[in-house]
Amino acid sequence: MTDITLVEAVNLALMREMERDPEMVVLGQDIGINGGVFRATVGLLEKFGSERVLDTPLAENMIAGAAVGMAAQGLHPVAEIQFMGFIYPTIDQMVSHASRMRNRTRGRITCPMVLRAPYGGGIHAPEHHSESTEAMFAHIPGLRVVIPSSPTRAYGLLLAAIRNPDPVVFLEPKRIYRLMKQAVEDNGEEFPLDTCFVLRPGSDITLVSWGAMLHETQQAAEQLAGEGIDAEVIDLATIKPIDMQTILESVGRTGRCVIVQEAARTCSVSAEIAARLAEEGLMSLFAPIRRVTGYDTVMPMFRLEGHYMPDTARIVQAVKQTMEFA
Amino acid sequence: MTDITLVEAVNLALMREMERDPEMVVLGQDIGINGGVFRATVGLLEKFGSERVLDTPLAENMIAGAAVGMAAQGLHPVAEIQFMGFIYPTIDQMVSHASRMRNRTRGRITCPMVLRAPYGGGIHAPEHHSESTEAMFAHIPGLRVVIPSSPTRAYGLLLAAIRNPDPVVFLEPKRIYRLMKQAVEDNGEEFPLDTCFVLRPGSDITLVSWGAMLHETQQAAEQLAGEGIDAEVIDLATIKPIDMQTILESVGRTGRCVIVQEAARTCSVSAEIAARLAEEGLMSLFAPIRRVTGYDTVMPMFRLEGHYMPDTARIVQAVKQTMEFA
Amino acid sequence: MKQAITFSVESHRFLGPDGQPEGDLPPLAEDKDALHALYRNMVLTRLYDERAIALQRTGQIGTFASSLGQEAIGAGVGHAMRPEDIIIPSFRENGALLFRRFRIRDLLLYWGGDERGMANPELGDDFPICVPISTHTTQAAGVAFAVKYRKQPRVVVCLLGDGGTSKGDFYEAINLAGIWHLPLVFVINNNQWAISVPRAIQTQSETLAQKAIAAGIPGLQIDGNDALAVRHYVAEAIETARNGGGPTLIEALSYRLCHHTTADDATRYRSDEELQAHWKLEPVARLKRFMIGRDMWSEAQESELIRQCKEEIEQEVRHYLDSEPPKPTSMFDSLYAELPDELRAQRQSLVGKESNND
Amino acid sequence: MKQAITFSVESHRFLGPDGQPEGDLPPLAEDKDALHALYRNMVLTRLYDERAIALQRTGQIGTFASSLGQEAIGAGVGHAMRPEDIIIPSFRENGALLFRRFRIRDLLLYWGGDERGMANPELGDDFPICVPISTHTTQAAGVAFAVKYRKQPRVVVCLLGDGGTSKGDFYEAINLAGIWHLPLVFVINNNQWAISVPRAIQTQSETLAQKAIAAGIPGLQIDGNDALAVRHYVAEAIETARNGGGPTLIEALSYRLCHHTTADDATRYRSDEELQAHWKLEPVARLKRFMIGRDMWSEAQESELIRQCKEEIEQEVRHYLDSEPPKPTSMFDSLYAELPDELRAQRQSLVGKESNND
Ligand SMILES: Cc1ncc(C[n+]2csc(CCOP(=O)(O)OP(=O)(O)O)c2C)c(N)n1
Ligand SMILES: Cc1ncc(C[n+]2csc(CCOP(=O)(O)OP(=O)(O)O)c2C)c(N)n1
Ligand SMILES: [Mg+2]
Ligand SMILES: [Mg+2]
Repeated sequence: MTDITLVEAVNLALMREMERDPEMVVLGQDIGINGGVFRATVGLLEKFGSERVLDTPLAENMIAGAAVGMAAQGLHPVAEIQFMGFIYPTIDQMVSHASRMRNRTRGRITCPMVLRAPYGGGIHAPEHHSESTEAMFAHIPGLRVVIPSSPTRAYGLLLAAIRNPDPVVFLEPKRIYRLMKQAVEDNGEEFPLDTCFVLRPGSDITLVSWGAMLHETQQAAEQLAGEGIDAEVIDLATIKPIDMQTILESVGRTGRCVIVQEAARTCSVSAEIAARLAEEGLMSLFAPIRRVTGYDTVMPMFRLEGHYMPDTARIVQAVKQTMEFA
Repeated sequence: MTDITLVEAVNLALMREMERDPEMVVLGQDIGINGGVFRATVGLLEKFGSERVLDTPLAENMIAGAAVGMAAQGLHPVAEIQFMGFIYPTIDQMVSHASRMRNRTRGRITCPMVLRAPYGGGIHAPEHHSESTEAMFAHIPGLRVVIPSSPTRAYGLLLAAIRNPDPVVFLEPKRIYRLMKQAVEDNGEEFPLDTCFVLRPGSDITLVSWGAMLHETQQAAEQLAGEGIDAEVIDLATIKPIDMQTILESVGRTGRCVIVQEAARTCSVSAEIAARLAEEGLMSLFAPIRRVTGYDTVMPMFRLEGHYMPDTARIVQAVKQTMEFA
Repeated sequence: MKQAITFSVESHRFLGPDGQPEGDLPPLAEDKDALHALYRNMVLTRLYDERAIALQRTGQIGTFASSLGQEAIGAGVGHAMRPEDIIIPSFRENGALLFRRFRIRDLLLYWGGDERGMANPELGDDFPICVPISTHTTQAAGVAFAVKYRKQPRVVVCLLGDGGTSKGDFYEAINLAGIWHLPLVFVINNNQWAISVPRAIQTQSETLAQKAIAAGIPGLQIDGNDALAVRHYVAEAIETARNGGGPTLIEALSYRLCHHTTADDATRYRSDEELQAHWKLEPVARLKRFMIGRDMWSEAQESELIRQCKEEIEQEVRHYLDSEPPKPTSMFDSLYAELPDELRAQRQSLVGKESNND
Repeated sequence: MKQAITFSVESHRFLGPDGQPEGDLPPLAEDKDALHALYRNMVLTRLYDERAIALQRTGQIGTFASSLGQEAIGAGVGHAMRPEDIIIPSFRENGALLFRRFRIRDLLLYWGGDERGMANPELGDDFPICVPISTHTTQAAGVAFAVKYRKQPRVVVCLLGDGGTSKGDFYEAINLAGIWHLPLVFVINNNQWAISVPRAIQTQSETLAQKAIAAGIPGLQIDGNDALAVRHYVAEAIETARNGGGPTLIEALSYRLCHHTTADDATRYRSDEELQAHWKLEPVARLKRFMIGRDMWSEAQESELIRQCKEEIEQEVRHYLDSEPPKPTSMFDSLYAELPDELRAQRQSLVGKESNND
């Protein structure tokens, strides 16, 4: 067992599951001989051949539609969208079909597909390559949305996503694709798709985040610990459905909550969590719920992306304001 | 001045503005000789000719893209999407281009377009004809989202949307297209695009809603008035940007808030309002913020749509629970 | 230096509007059972459409799309398919669905606003009706891939309208079908209208069949009011696909003799002359004349057929009207394979509520 | 009954790979100034590409897309356009942009991650670089509509890649261009690769030009490494459009001699033999050989041209490197025509912050 990166863990899970499940195919642009522009599918073509590893023409709407068709036949397609900035043409298929196929046929036809895409900013990529619009999918009934934040969780959650009988949008925080390595045991064990991960227990305040922002969130928690503030850090991980139990229980203990996300603020996942806390956990709150988010602007091109994305300082500041609230 | 319906007010505003503004064109499916499937564009072809009233081929992505191109040239295109269920193919153009054109050229090229669509359920329409996914657009920086809830506001807000230099998604609650008539003066006067309308002042609780649900929300307020509960009713009207000042001021007075929407709950506009209240208005709250919403299910086909959409009873119940909270 | 590649698109029919053969006929023309089956489906479809419109007028179903005048397409396609083949229909192909395992009660449930209409397990892999135009075309490619992947001798048939050919989905689908060499036949019901938009302002291409050239796959045009031509050429394309010959695009030229749906008033945008002219070309009378001309059909058989069809329809209508109302909680029960915890409370609030829409 | 329509797609070039004419030449071949302008643009583009890659390697710009080997397309298109025409580019047409009013400093700003790169007011109506593939094609149709609506004698030219032809947007755009008879020319840079996906698995059609048949518009294929052919046929299509003759689709056949971008390693997926074979067909040497053969160019002129181009490039690079860092608040300032109230606080939190990315 060697230490591997998040993108290697994605690759490992794909390998593992393709080996186990002959009904699994992968499709997308450049996923074959090129192994994907981030190398998430590297080695699959060599191992499983061009019948199961399908380089498609350049048409995301078609990739999603074809995946819906394959899944309707009981295959387990895992489609890669090269960057989240190019995921928008898939929305029609995901909203109008993937999310509804089971419901509108009362279970006669189902849609066990995964739509994978690297997402988020921070790698100095070109325009349209740094999107975080997970909220658009999280709004859609019938979909699941999953975001891993470490190699271990990438492996376990991706296995779960592929095996899950519902359509799953699986977003990979590309900023941390290679940021850290972890020992990931290739044991084929999946993680639950409806449970948060408490990364750091704490008693003073609850920090909820997901994806790459957990990096800064955990750094902030460390820094705050040095200043005597004991923050609990929760990785949301499954964006839809949301495991509110864990969050409510934590906020019930701490009485304070800061939610950290990279995405724009309005109508985002942080809004939903804050709203649910305001409905179900209001009386345990000692202070307003703060959200540290991307601005409600277009994700700027990369010279300014560092200003757009929440950094440790912004998180620390929000926590302190929340702690100081009387 | 005769009393007219909401859809007639839409038609009146289109007529008025086309007469005033030679750079305005309308495009969409069946908007010409047929006058639109809801008759919103009736009479335009006869009056302004086929150079300005453009029946397009059946391709929503293209309709949006062509509108972006027209707007980039300084025309004022008003594109109709026949039903919100078919708006998803426009999302790529709206997110990746319409919302960004001004920003990514630092104002050199702009996108003064309007994307109109009837939305919402309750008319026993076929599958995919009853969507309320305004939150997907409200999440996108650079867009404006506007929803009228009466003939007068439809007229004034649509004029404002067309004249506004930003791209506007204008959603028309088709359930109330013909529900009520109002005397609408065809005076060419626009309404502001950043201000709520207080439809009913009240002191006990603030009800925020938009679109067709205001009908039930106002009914609920009347009923509650009979039971001694004095509800303030606010029509959000401009979904993006949100006029939080008016809402915060109201909740500051009432200390209680119920948000009513037809859309599914998670990551919706009601979540954003609740989240902002939890951030900025927490200390004035006497009770948790409740949301009365569509369920997080696919909008059911019409035999069950009445169970999906909030009705007066659900609103009344939520208000009472909020009032009773101690 | 100059080179040129040429392409050609053929146009076929066997029977003229008067039911008279125009040239050689295929063996099918002698196959009385086949012709009777085609004809029965067309008559049943026409009577079903009529009955469904009446149900809509009396508020017993919602908006309904008739296939009046286009019955030969559904019949020809339905008859050409084997049971194990897979249909991916648009919303107008009533006849094709009736040739499959869709029952009239299923279709009425669907148009009556009830998801159970597409739920009948006997439908197998056949797709539910698709309302968003052409979104099913790329799905059809995915289904065809699955069939090919599993080396099953099955063919996928995807039906769409003339309006549907304007949508990028369609083009992406035929392109994928070509490059992946899929067992997939696209049949366009060119009824010359997309609601109020005539074919002439949908695209400038001379035919819809030639759109196949963009994908490098065979395309042909047939007279969609000639059931023989539809049955023959669709079957040919299906068998080509079954034998590994790849996809075909077929444009079946017909005409929408009805309103777009019960929510439409076609008199707003098209002339009565045009309509009347097309009544002369309609498919049911055409096949009947052909069969009568060949002594394969009689007015007595006709009356008996109509009686039978009506009886069948009434029985199905009764089944539909007698169906239990759907449970409000059912909107949760097939949404996910297992109801997520976060939805339990939402579902719970509907428990015990009767449907107030019935 | 059987009828058939036939279509044909022509393929043209004037100069062979060795720069020798293959048949009659157009008047352009005698126009020394025009040839020099074309050649200068191609050399400038190649040197600019080289310099930009060096800037990327040293972290002074981000990911960059070179047009190595495809310079004749940008040059031919750029030279064929009038200043008042409108270009709607993809992200690879460096030469075409340099023929327009884009300055190298603008392009470097853009690839350096700065919105101001597309902001130069002198660019007029020319569109910014488009990264999402083919989404600009339908926009081009909208722009062409506006030009036609205002009865302006302007033509819109939209550039895209071979991969871009697989996207529904492209097809919807050419279809609309056809039916609306727009003054719009589409030029496909068929460089035979879409990152690692070869043309052969992008579509089964024999040519990309034939996709025009689906829209009922003229389509032709040209040798995109022959600057004369590009300039001639694009100009012809542009003037046809200007004179009310409607749209044309042109496939310019070339080859991507570079990696996809600086983020790509093409050796992973294509052979060195293939690459070397295509170096023999490249456009810069081809035009040079032609001009030298006709005594229209000399090695002395060549050295002087290279010197001039390098000087211009260095001056522009200096301008770029000296540019003020963007203000963090600028991400708010062009988002809406007027900043909505609700964004004031968000913007305020950035006031006074210096860019930490420079
Ligand atoms: C994507 C989409 N846009 C619009 C509609 C509304 N609509 C329903 S049918 C129709 C016309 C379809 O025309 P065609 O494809 O020719 O099929 P036909 O109705 O003639 O059978 C339209 C515009 C829709 N269902 N889907
Ligand atoms: C919609 C979309 N999908 C994917 C990408 C990522 N991507 C950038 S360039 C490219 C290949 C484009 O190929 P082609 O159209 O032939 O243009 P070329 O790069 O060869 O000039 C891809 C897949 C993108 N930019 N947009
Ligand atoms: Mg039609
Ligand atoms: Mg290419």
